[in-house]
Amino acid sequence: MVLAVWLLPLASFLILLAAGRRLGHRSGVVSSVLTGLTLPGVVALLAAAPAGTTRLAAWPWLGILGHGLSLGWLVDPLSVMMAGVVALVSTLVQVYSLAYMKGDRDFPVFFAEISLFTFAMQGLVFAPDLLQLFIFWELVGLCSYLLIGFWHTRPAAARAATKAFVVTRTGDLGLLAGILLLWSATGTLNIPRLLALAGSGALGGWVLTGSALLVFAGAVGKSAQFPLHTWLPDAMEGPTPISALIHAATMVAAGVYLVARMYPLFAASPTALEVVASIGALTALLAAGMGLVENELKRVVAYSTMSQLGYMMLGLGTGAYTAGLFQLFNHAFFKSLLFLAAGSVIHAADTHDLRRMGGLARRLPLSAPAFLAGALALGGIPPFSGFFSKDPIIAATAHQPALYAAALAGALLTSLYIFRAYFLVFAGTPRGEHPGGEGSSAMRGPLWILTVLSLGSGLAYHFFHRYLGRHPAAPYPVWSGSTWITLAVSGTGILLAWLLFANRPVERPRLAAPAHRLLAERFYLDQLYAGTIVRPILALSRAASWLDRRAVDGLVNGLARMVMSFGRGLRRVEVGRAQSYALAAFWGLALFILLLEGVR
Amino acid sequence: MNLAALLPAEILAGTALAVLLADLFLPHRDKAYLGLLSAAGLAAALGGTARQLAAGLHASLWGGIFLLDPFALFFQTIVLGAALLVLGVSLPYLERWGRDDGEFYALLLMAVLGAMMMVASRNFLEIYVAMELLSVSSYALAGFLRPDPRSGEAALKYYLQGVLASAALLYGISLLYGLSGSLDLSVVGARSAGSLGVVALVLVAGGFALKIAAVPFHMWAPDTYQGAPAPVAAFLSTASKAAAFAVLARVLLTAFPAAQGPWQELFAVVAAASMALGNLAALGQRNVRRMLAYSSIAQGGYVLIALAVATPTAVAASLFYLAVYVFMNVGAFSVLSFLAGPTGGEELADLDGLAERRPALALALAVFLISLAGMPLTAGLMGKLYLFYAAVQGGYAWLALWGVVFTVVSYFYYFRVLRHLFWGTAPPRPAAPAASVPAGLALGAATLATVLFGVFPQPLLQLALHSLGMLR
Amino acid sequence: MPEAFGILTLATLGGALGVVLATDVVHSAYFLVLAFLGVAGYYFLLGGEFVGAVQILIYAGAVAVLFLFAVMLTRRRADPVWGRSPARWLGVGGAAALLAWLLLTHLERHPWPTKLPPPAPHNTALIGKALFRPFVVPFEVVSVLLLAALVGALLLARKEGGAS
Amino acid sequence: MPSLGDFLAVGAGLFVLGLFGALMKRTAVAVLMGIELMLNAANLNLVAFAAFSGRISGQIFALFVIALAAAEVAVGLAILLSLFRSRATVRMDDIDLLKG
Repeated sequence: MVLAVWLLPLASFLILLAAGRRLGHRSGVVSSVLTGLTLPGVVALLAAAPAGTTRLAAWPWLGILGHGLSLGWLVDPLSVMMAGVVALVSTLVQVYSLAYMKGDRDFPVFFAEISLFTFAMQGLVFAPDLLQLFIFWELVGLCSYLLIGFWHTRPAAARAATKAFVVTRTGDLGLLAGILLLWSATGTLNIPRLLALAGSGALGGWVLTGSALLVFAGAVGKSAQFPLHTWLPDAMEGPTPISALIHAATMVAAGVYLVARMYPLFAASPTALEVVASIGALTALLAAGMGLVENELKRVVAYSTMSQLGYMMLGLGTGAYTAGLFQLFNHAFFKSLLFLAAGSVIHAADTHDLRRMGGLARRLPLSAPAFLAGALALGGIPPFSGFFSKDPIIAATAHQPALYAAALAGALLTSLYIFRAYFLVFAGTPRGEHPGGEGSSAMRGPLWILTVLSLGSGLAYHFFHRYLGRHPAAPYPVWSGSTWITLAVSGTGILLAWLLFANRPVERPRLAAPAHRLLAERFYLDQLYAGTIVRPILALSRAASWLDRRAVDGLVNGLARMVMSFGRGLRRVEVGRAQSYALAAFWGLALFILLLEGVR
Repeated sequence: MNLAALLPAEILAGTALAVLLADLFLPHRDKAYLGLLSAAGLAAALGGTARQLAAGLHASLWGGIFLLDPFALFFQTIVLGAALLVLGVSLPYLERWGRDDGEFYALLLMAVLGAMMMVASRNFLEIYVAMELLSVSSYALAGFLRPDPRSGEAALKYYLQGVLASAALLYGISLLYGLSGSLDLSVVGARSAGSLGVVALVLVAGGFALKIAAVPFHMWAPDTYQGAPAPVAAFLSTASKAAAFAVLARVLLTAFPAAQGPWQELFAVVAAASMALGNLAALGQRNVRRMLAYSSIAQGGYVLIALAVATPTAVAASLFYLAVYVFMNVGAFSVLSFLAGPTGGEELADLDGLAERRPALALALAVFLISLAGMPLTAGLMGKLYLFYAAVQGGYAWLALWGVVFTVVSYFYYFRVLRHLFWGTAPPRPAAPAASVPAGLALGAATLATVLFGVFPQPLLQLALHSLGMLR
Repeated sequence: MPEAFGILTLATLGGALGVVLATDVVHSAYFLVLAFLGVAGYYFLLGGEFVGAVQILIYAGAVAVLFLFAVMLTRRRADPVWGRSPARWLGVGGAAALLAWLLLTHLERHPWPTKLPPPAPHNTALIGKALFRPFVVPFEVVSVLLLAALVGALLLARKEGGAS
Repeated sequence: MPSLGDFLAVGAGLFVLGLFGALMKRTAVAVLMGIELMLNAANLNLVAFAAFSGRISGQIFALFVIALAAAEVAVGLAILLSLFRSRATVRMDDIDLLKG
C-alpha cells in the first residue's frame, strides 16, 4: 500500500518524462488519474495503521558508518494523515490545473514536475530515517524551485525561484548540521530509535537542545517562519495551482510535519519548545500585519499561509500537539480553497491587484462563496474548520500572557486582512475591466470539493484527536473559557473590514503612514538581509577574487609594470604574473614553517 | 611475478610507444585511430588494475621501491578511469579544433603512467621521478593548442609553478634523506623527527599541495584550467589531483604518523582556506571554466579535511570523494569542451538555452553541477556527508560546519549556471557539432556513475575502507 | 682542501649571484655555467666523480647551450633586477630572507657529522649496479620521461602549418 | 676539511639565490636559470649527504635529477618558444590573457 501511494506519482513522472510531448494535453489527465489512484491507498493505510501503531519497514542502505542508514518507510497515524493531505490536495490541484494551465507551452513539463513533487513529498512523509527524509526534503525544495520559476521567461519568476532556493537552503543547512550532530552523537539516524533515545533521556544536555534547534532551523526555512520567511511572498510568481499545492498545503507544512515527527526530541527540551512557540507566535503576528497592507491578492493569501504556519508552530510549541496538527490538516483544505478561488478571480479579472478588482461576486457565483467559506474557515468562525483547530491553539497559550496576546492580536488581524481582501474583490462596484467569468468544470469541481471540506473537516476533531493524539492523550477542549474572547476578536476583525473596505470606490491607506510603510516594506527585512548577508557575501566574493588575482601581483608590481608593458608592447616573454603566484606560494611555505615551529 | 604485477603499467608504456610509432605512418585522415588505440590500451590497463584491486593484490617489488597495495590500486583505478573518460571527450575535441597530432594521446598515456607509478611507490626517488613524468607530460598537454596564445600561457604558468614546486619538493626530500640516510618512506619517517624534519616536510607537502591546488598553492589553477584544452583541464583537475593527494596521504599518514598533531591543524587551515577562497572566488566568475576551476580548488579543500582529521573514517571518506569527484568534474569540464570554440564560448551567457539546443548535454551538465553542489541523490552529497561526518566524529566539528556553510555559498554559483542552462533564452547560433560515440559513452558513463554512486554508495565506500585497511 | 672549498664556494655562490644580477641574459647564462662548474667541483671534492662528470657534461654543457639557444630565439632585452619595483623587492626579498633564515638556523641546529668517511673505491661501478638493481623501475620511468620531454618539446616548438 | 654543515649552508644559499632570481627576473629564460640553481642546491645536498654517510643512493638521486632537469628545461624552453611565436604574430601586451 505504501509503495502504491509513494510510487504511483513517480510512475506518472517517468511516463511524462518519456512521453510527455507526445501525450500533449492528455499528460495532465494521466498524471491526475495516477495521483488520484493513490487516494484509495491512503484509505487502506488508514485502516492498516490504527491509532498508536507504528509500522517500520527498513532495508539497510549504508551500513558502514555508525550503525548505518536504512531506506524504507514508517507508517503511523502521523505519516498517514500527512500522506492523505498530500494525495488529496495534489489530486484536486492537478484536476484544477487541467483547465488553468490549458494551452501553456510546457503543459506536460508542469505535470511532470508536479508528479515528481508529489513523489518526493510522499517520500519525505514516509521516511523512517533522517537521511532519507533529508534527501526527499531537498528534492521537494528542488521541485519548488523549478515550479516557482515555471514561467521563467519572466525575470521576476527566475529571481523569486532563486531567492526561495537560497533562503530555504540556509535553513536546510541547519537541518543538515543537526543530522550530523545526531548522527555523531548516537550513531543512528533511524527516527524511531532516535526518538526513543530522546524520550528515555539517553540523549540530553546541549546535544539534545542543540540538535532540536538545528532541526527546527530546517523547519523554519521550509515553513517560511521568521526570520527565513522572506521567500514565500515572492514565491507567488509561480502558477497559482502551485501556490495552492506547494506553498500552502504541503511543502511549507513539511516544516511543521518535521517538528511533529521529531516531537519527542523537542518535548525533551523545554528550551526548544519555547523557541518553537515564540517563533510561531512572532511569525503569526508579523505575517498577519504584512498581509493587511498587501495589494496583490495572492500575496495576501501567502502572508496568511505564513501566519497560519506560525499558529501551527505555536500549537506544537505550547504542547497543543493535536491542535497544531489539526490546524495543518484543516489549513491544507481551506488554504488550497482560497488559492484556487483566488486563481479563478485572477483568471476572470486578469489582474493581481486588489485595488483594480471589486464587485466580482456577481460574475463569479461559485468562486465568491468558495472564497468566503475559505475566509470564514481561516478566521476561525464556527462551524468552519479553522475554528476547531485554531481556538484550541489559542486556548493553549492562555497561561503565557505574551504568547496569548500575540495569538489574539494575530486572530484580529487575520479576519481583518482576509475580509479586507474579500470585500475589495467581491463587494462594491468594479474598479476595472473584468473580461472573464467562472472557469470550466475542471476548475469548478475542485472548488466545490474543497468548499465542502473547509466546512466539514473541522467536525472530525474528535476522531482526529483520538487517532493522532500522543499518549497519554490530553483532553481536546474545543470550547473553552477563552473561546468567547477569541470569537469576539475575530468578529471584530470582520466588522472592521466591512466598515473600512466594503463599498469603497478606491482604497486609501487607512493606517498611520509610518506603520503602513513599515508593514508594506515587510519590516525592511528583505533590505536588511540584502545588506547584512547577500551584499557582504558578494563583497567577500569580490574581495576573494581580487585578493587572489590582483593583490599579490598588484602589490609587487604596482602600476609601473602595466604602464611600461603597455607602452612598449611585448616583444619578449615576460612572466610577471606567474612569478607573483609563485611568490604567494613561497610566502605560504615560509609562514607554514614558522607556524609549525611556533606550535612546537 | 614482478613483471606480471606491473602489467598494466607495461601495457600503458607499450601503447604510448605504439601510438608514437603509428603516428609516423598514419595518413592524416586516419589519425583518429590513434585515439581508439590509446583507449584500448587504457581500458586494458584499467581492467588489469581493477582485477588486481579485486584480487586484493599486495605486492612489494624491488625491495619496496614499488608497492602495489590496495591503496595504490584504488588510486590507479581512479586515475585510469579519469584518463579514459578524458580520452573519450578528447577525440571529438581535437577533431573540432582540427588538431590531429598523435602526440596528444602519447603524452596523455605517459602522464597517466607517471600518476600510476607515483601512487604505487614507497621511495622518494621513485615518487619524484614518477611525478616529474606526470608533470612534464602535463606541461606539454596544457600547451597543446599552439595557435591559441591562451594555451601557451596556461602551459607557461603551470610549468613555472610546477618546476618551482618541484624544486622545493626536491630540496625537502634531500633534507629528509640527510636526516634519515634513506629514501624509503617507511624508514624516513621514523628517523626524521626534530625541527629540521618539520621544515623538510613542509617543503615536501608544499610540492604536492601545488598539484592539489590547495590554497596558497592554487594560483596557477584558474589560469591553467581556463587556458589549457578543456580535456586537459579535466585531467589536471582530477587525475593529477587525486594522485598527488594519494602520495601526500601516504607520506603523512603512514610515513610520518608521529608528525601528526600540529600537522593536522595546518591542514585544517589549508582545507578551510581552500573551501572559503575557492567557493567565494567562484561566485564572482563569468567564465564557466574559470568558475569550475575555483570550484575544484574548493573541492580540493573538502578532500583535505581528511588529512586534518586523519582518522581512518576520514581518509576512507576522502577516497570515496575523490573517486566520485572524478566523474563529476571530468564530466563538467567535458561538457564545456563541446561548447567552446576557438573564440571562447564559455561565458555564462553562452550557456543560455542549452537545454533546448542540446538537451542531453544540458542534462548531463546539470547532473554534474548538482552533484558538485552536493544535492541529494548524487554521489557528491554522499561524499560530502561522509567527509563532514568523519570531521564531526574526529573532533573537527568546526571544520564540518565551515564546509557546510561554504557548501551553501556554492549553491549560488552552481545554480546560476543551471538557471542559464534551462531558463536562459537562447540566441540563434550555429548548431553545436554532434557528440561522437566515444564522447557520448564517456559522458553517459560519468552521468550514470554520478547518480549511481549517489543512490548506491555502499560498494564504493566498502572498497575505499578495504583499500585503507591494507594501507598500514 | 679548505682552499679548494673556498674557491668553489666563491665560484658557485658568485656565479649564482651573477645569474641574478647580470643585466644581459647572455651574461646570466655564462654565470650559470660558472655556478654549475662550482657545484661539479663540490661533487669531486665529495668523492662523486661520476656525478661530477655528468654535471659538467649535461648541466654545464647541454643545458647551458639550450639556454643560449633560447636566448637567441627569443628577443634579447636588458633585464636588471634593480629596475623592479620596491614592492617586488620587498616581497621577493622578504620571502627569500625569511626562507634563508629558517633554513640556515635549522640546518645549524642539527648535529651533523663533521668527518668525511673515505670515499668508496669503485664509485662508478657501484652506481651502475644500483641503477640496475634496486633503482631499475625509476630508471625505466626516466627513460619514458625523456621520451615524453622529447615528444612534448618537439610538439610545442613545431611551427604551425608545417608538416606534422 | 669542510664539514657537512658547510656544504649544506652553500646549498641553502644556492637555493635561496635561485629562488630570488626566479621570482625577480623579468625574462622567462632567466627565471628558468634561477630554478636550475634551486635544483642544483638540492643536488648538492643529496651528494653531500651521500658522501658523509657513505651511501650511494644520494648520488644516484642526483644523477636522476640532472637527467630530469635537462628534460624539463627542454620542455620549458619549447613552451616559451611556442608562446613567443603566437604572441609575436598576435601582438599581445603581456602574458595576461587569463585573469579573473
